[in-house]
Amino acid sequence: MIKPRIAIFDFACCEGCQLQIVNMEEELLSLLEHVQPVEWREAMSDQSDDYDIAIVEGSITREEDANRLREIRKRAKTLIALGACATLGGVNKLKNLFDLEEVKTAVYAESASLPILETATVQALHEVVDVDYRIEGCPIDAAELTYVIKCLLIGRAPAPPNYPVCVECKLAENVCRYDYDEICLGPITRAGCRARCPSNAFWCFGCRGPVDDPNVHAATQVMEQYGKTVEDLKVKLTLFGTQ
Amino acid sequence: MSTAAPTIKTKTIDINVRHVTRLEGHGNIVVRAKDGVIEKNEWQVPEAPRFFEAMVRGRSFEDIQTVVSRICGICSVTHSFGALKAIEDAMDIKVSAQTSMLRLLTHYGEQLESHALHVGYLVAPDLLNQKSVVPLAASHEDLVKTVVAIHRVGNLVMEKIGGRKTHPIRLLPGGFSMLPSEADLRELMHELEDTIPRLETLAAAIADLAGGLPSFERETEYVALVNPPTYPFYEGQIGSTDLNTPTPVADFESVVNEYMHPQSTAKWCKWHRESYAVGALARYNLNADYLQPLAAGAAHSFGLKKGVCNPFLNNVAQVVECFQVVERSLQLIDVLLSTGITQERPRVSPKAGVGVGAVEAPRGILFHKYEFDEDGICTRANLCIPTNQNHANIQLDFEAFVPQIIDRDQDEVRHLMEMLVRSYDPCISCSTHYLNVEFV
Amino acid sequence: MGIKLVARARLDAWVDSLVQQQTVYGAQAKGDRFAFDRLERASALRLDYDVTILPPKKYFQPQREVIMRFNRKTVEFESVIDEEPFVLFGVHPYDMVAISQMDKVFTMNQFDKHYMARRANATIVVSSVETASSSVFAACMNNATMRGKSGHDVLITKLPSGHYVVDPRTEKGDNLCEGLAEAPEANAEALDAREKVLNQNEKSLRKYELRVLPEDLPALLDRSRSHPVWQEKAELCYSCGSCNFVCPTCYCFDVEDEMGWDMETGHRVRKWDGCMLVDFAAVAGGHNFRSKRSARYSHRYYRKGKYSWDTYGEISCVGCGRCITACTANIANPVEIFNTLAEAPQ
Amino acid sequence: MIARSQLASPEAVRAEPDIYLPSGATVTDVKRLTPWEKYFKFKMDDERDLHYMPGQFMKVSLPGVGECPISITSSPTRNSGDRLEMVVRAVGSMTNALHALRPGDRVGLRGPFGTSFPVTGKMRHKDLLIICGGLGHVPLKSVIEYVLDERHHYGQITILIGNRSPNNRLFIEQILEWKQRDDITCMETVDVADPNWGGNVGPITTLLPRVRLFSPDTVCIICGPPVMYKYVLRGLESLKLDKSNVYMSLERRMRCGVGKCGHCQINNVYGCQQGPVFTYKDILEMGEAI
Ligand SMILES: Cc1cc2nc3c(=O)[nH]c(=O)nc-3n(C[C@H](O)[C@H](O)[C@H](O)COP(=O)(O)OP(=O)(O)OC[C@H]3O[C@@H](n4cnc5c(N)ncnc54)[C@H](O)[C@@H]3O)c2cc1C
Ligand code: SF4
Ligand code: SF4
Ligand code: SF4
Repeated sequence: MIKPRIAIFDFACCEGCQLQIVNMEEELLSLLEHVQPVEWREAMSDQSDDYDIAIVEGSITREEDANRLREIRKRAKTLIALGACATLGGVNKLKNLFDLEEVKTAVYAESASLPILETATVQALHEVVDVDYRIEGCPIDAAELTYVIKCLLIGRAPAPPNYPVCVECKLAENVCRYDYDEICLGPITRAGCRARCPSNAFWCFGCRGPVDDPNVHAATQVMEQYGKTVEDLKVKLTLFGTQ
Repeated sequence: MSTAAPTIKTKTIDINVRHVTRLEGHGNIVVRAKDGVIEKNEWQVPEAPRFFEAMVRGRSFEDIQTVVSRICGICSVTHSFGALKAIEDAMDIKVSAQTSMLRLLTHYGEQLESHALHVGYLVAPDLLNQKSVVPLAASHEDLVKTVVAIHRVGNLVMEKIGGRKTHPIRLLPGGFSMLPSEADLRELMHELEDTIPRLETLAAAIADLAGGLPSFERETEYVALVNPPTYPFYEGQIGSTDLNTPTPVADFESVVNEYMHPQSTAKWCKWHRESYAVGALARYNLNADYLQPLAAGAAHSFGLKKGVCNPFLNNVAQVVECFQVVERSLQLIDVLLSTGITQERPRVSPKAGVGVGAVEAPRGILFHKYEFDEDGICTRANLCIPTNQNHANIQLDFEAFVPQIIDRDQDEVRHLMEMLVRSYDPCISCSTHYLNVEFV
Repeated sequence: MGIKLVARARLDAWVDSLVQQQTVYGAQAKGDRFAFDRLERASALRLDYDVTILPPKKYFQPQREVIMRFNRKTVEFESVIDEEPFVLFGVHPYDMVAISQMDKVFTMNQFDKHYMARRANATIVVSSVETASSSVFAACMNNATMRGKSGHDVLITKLPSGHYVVDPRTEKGDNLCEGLAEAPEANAEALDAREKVLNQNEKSLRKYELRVLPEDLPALLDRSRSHPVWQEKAELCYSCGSCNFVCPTCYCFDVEDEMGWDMETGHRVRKWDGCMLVDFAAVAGGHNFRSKRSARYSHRYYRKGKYSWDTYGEISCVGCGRCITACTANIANPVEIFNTLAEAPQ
Repeated sequence: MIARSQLASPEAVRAEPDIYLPSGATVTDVKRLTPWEKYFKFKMDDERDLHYMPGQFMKVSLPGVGECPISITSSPTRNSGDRLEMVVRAVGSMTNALHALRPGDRVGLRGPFGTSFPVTGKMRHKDLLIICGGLGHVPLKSVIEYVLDERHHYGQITILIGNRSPNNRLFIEQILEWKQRDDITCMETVDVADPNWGGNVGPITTLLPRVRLFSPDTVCIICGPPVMYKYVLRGLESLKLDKSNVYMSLERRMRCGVGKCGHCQINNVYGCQQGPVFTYKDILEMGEAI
């Protein structure tokens, strides 16, 4: 079998999702028996314009980045968005809640007008180019990446779950965060993380984005039942780029 | 390796490394020399600015560590701690001794993971003339497997205590959302014990190769947390090799002195000199007296003396610190197991205030400062990350180092400069303040 | 072996010796709630638990279970059957009833070897309920005690005196209780006290009062297809399946192949699935046979109160109340729904 | 229902077969029928006779990709253990992977499963109206071949075949053959014609008025996509057929094929066990079926 050529790229992000690839530890060595990494700036000095699969991390915050992404899209047969910054915009999208100029001055004060600080509305990858597969999460769960890669290796379409985190939360036998008077985004957030946060006694903050058809009506009604407001819910939703 | 000044000055050099590889984040090296005359010699950082300080405004104190952890995947635990300590400072929250110990343990896990990653995956290929760890896995399989095993244990500590390898979940203002079981701690103890011989293997390999490191030295100021008689990562005051008394963390703004440099568009930091350095070497230079026995032994066998000022030796100091954190982790687990884990979950009520948190990231001291209103909503933030503090120092190293090597082959010059940058273990995606740069 | 009267200390010693000899799963504290988990020592066993987050079905049909191994190159398959013997300690009567229903489901028409291998290798100790959970209504479903029921190997009941009546019911149960041979036989007084405990359970395990007889539910549901409650409640439904997963009588599953890193060998796993999930009845091409929330919502109640009755003669809500607690939207209470239906004019 | 004693014995369980374990089979022939459908012929490794009836389906496994239900399109009258035919439309992972198979490749097979059309029962000595929509032609080809091979057992036979376009037609040569036979009536239509199409254009219901039924006792067999049923059943109303004489095959999501996984449930009925073939009467009673 010819090994698919894989390139890994990043845009505005913390590089934590790439780190999960490194964090596969011994398993990474197994992965490398089946794919040929041709570019991965964080880990390798090699560079290449010839690849089958592009794995792209990070969100798009400047026009020059959008152009670079379009180039990558042209070259890659398959483009995978890696992690919340790429799939949703992630925490970077918090910036979109503010006026751009004001954001710059808040951080850089009098230097804010420097051209290097040019910044645009944050976009997820699919808002700029077509994305073939999404690996959700902040950070991603390496198991999902290996699932997608294995699927691609045997020619099967990866099927991300279209059910909420509560499913995996139940399978993990957790106590529901609502029992502790917390707002958990689990009921409307796409599963796949094995309910990481609730399993660690913390609410789900929605880093994987909503399921296909979230019951927003229920979510708002349920807030009332728990003595919370829709505003409380919205503030939580915006954390990882769901607006 | 010779660092004698060049004699033949006929060389033309044009180095333009866009995005130095094997580095967290994006950095450029631009060097232009004609007939031996250096025309341009710059370290630039084109990382897309992310504006975290602006973005956390309006967020509840409960969400801050979740957001700022995302500044950097590699030091997500440190950023969480920076935020938690600042929040606790602002709201007068006291944490239990158990919480402090568990936090410290998590923090050690991150140091181990990050140092193993940096030394083993990113720097080792330089020393072994490979382009990455991928071919190294074939040519030096045992060494790579040793590094992988050390790295895995660092991650395991973060996962078992913080809830995840990257972007910890359980770390909350006031304590932990969930505590490790005693079985978890015992598992960690065994894994950490097994790590010591692995570290010895790694140290021996690095000692063999360290001779290949350039013998470049430049005196500078080193800044790190100090807290005698400990080798601190998590608690302490700000120490400097240029100063006898430490500076309180609350005064960090008078330490970092962020300023605009006329020649560069980056915000730089300086204190008593034109630049200062933070990181493993800075910690070593300030706290070497308080190393644990195995760490001190490793330092000794490397011939690493307090006061050393060769930036390339930062990687050696990182190996020494790996021993340090493993030894200390084992001691902490011992204490925790002998007292037993007490179930506690923090209940924190917000209040208005300003707070500062300082912690040592693997790559140097880090400051977080926040202001909260009475509902615990963040109204202002100022974050100063280690790589920012090193930026001026890297530039000054360039200025001192390039004339020493300008007679070499262009490729060699480029390679040495990349190595110099890499030795700092810069973590540019952290850069909330990077302003740069001309794109050549 | 006869029925024994056992002091707590002796019970603990017995459990400790069982734990030494074999795999024992028992109810234990999990945070502020309870869960079945591998038992390390008797002191961790909580026979006073109210209800476990998940029912013990997870030991017969695990959340994720490998059912076969395969080779992609040779296209060969090999069954994986889990025959490891184990003891399940402290199952409540309503959960035992549910296990007996699962036994029917997995043997009816076609024999499911994977489920049954675990089942046949299990020894089940049922414990009479000591603490009623806040939402239990097992008594309304006639499942508060094991009276007239079977499937369990040992029944233990705590008496007000603090002693336990340990009652082996099968040969397996007898073998398990060998360690109690020295304990005194339960005298008439003790057995009398046990009857009182059971009577009491039949009174108290009804935190909700079902106003229909369980056996009338099929007919009630049959005439309630167009009741507005389905639509009304479904509007608040997240389609999160929590009510399915925590239910001791839900068994639906999905099957998926997983590859090993040699990319040659792999295994087929089956995992829990739930009829409340959006794609449960979706087929290739985008058609979904139960695309409406209300259709999914009502299906669950029909399954519990009518279809199981039609298929194997049982009401498959045993009254554990787990779905009531598990539903974040607070719409999954079977008693509330059935009572609402019963109020409608006929 | 299982006996208690059986429950108690691990040995008894060990002696049972594993209903989920596929048997090996080899692809002996592959043909492309349309841009979307391919025809496959399989041979069971153990050459056993599968004893299936028209309307039943198999679970086809490709290790690593998964398993999916596929109808048997060959007739048992023309079948021995070495000849099992299927037609697969590529719509997703499993079906695309099946399309990649070549003769000599192997698959796993379980089955046959499900109910069948009553070719030896109610259909005997009756007039037959067979309505195939799109991929519904696949299981019904088994029925048609069966009744043609045993022609003398049946009365008048009318076959209606509808497809989206001429491109979608399966088994074109056979259709031609059927049309040419004078002991049966075979009519065809397409929803959308192309320049080469000379036949009827319009949904399959447009053929219904042309159907001449001699007996009110006619048995009707229908298979097609979910949308087709509604219209065809409405169209059939004027023919005044007995609802228990109308048979159809329903598609459902299916995982296990043996009445456990729950996906194919139509109310209390398991589509894989009590179906996929149902009478219209059953279906009306089931409510959510179509
Ligand atoms: C009794 C029976 C007999 C059958 N006979 C035949 C036959 O003879 N020939 C034949 O070709 N087919 C037949 N089928 C249909 C066949 O089983 C399906 O087409 C097949 O299972 C699809 O599997 P796949 O892995 O290729 O598709 P998948 O990869 O599962 O899906 C294919 C497409 O459908 C969509 N999809 C799948 N699942 C979902 C979902 N849960 N939600 C939303 N969209 C979804 C996907 O997005 C994708 O685009 C039969 C089905 C049944 C029940
Ligand atoms: S904790 Fe969150 S994810 Fe888990 S069940 Fe409750 S709402 Fe759902
Ligand atoms: S329907 Fe609810 S109360 Fe009834 S058995 Fe299932 S989980 Fe328990
Ligand atoms: S638990 Fe509640 S919200 Fe979730 S699927 Fe069941 S009824 Fe709907």
